Amino acid sequence: MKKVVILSTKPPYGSSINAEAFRAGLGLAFSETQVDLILIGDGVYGAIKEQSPTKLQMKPISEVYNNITDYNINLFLIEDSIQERNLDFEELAKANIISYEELKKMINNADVVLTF
Amino acid sequence: MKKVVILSTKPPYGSSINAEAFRAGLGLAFSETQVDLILIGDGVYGAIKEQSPTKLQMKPISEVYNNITDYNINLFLIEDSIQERNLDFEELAKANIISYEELKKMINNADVVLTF
Amino acid sequence: MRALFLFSRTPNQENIRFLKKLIDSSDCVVFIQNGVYIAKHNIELECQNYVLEPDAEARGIKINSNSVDYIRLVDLIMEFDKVVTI
Amino acid sequence: MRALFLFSRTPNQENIRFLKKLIDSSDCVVFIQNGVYIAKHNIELECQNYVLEPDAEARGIKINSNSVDYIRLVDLIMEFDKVVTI
Amino acid sequence: MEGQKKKIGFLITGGPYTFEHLDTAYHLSKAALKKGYGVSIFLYLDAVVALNKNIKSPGERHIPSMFKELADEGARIVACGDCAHFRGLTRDLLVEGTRLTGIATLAEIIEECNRFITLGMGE
Amino acid sequence: MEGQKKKIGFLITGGPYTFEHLDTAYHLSKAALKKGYGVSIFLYLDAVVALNKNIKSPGERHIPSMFKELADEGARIVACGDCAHFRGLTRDLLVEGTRLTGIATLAEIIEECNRFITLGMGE
Repeated sequence: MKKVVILSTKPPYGSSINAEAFRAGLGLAFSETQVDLILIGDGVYGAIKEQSPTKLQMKPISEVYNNITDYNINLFLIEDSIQERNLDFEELAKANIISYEELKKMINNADVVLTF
Repeated sequence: MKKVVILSTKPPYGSSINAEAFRAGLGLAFSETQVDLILIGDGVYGAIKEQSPTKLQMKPISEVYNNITDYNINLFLIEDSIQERNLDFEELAKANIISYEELKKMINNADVVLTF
Repeated sequence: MRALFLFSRTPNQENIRFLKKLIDSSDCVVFIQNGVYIAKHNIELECQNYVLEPDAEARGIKINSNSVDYIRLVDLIMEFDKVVTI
Repeated sequence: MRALFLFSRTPNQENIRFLKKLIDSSDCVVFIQNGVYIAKHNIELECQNYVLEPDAEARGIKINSNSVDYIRLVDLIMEFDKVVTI
Repeated sequence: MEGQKKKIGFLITGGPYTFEHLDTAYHLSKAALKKGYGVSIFLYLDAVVALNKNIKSPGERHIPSMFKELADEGARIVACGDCAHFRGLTRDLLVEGTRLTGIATLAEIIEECNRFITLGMGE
Repeated sequence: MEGQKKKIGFLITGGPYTFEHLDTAYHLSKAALKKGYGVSIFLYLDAVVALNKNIKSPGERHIPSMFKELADEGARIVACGDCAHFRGLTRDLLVEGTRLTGIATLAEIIEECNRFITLGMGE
């Protein structure tokens, strides 16, 4: 099976693209593709643990990132993206924190890269 | 009649938003609203005179900006936006070049501001 | 003429610089949608400014003060002379 | 593994910085859609790079060299090991 | 009196489920109606898709019903007819209480509203 | 031989007329087909609207016909069924030669294609 890296670049609300990147990854993982999901740029906002969009009548994407091991998807966050946005590591879901250099290596080793 | 200022912030292709901002302005001008159309940020790319999207099977929005006086719309370009993008004034459609300070005054004097 | 600015995009250096150029002390800014991430940055604005609470809560962004709900935002919309979205 | 990067957004300091972090000398970048405005900036990249000619022509952006058409872009897509859109 | 009621107008461009602008407009409109203001909404570009009554959104909010609800409460909900044609939205698919119009109606709404708000440049 | 033909796959998310991604995919697909490559296209999010045969685009390119043309030339054109439901696109409105599927089909396309390209994060 192919190795797929998904770059998720958009914030978790405002648009549904962050959630739909996850949904695509979930479907691919279900089809036994190896999926590495990378929250990068504004995508890292998705990893904030305590999201509560009930007043917007939406579902919290944080629930999936908080429980990502349930989904057979590996979750990665870009360290620079977190720091540029003044986020604390403690307020974020548990995930692998990587540098751009490590991202470059993952892209090198991937068969396919999807960007959302 | 009300005075409407339209802020057109998107480049002329890639999305149809720049063209649709003009189309909205055209419809308003036709309904005798006073329309000031301001190309700002990436919107100033729309003023490049010699656009030719025939290979994309699209129409050149430059045709309307090159002939804006036909449409009863006043066209303005933000000077800083032009300079930040390294555009030459000679390659742009004839329009009023204004500063942010002048834009602020126009917003002050407008009844309604539409942003695209 | 006092304007209410609705700031709806993820704040970055460029769009905050743009905002600062357009406002003066009699204006008001409300950060909505992805604009609420402004609370993570230390930005001083020369006019009153608020964050839309349901949008901040959705995103897990804590607001100490200066938050408004939809009802209060409608009040502000009527209180100022015009609304400018950026 | 050599990657072909498709750069489709209006270039600005942040996305160009991001691009530079991801490429190395064996990669290739093709600027498409609003990425073609790159030609207005003086950017040095450490790998071969091209501009998609129909997208540049549409926007009135003159390219002296390094332009590709759709056919040549398909060749590049096949020549490199994978395609990364940014 | 109806004629003296203050009104808020909206121009929305972002599409349903893809962008949050229709949601923001809905919640603001609910608050405005609650306070006794009139509401007029002009849907432009992808936002017109929000009025398609064939939308099925299992497990999620149903945006066409939200706009029907606003119409039921007295809001005027119209969508750009040209934009609808370009997106395959035909008149028979429109959710009840809404209709297709032209930019002339946008001009009319701008003229009659005390405040006017655009939402939706995408992200 | 068909089985050995090299293939290019696409995932498109930007909607028709609003964004240029469907156009870029069309032109690249035409070039790929001309060179003898296979083409598979998965339409996701707003891009599914491109297959609505009721789209009328007077004076402009007709995007549903462009995708029908690709299908006629042998390209596989599929769209995410869930995305279609959320946008009111029903099966009977699909342009000829295209169909609704699930993410499993995206997995299949990724597996069978030699190169895979995403287009369309919006602007």
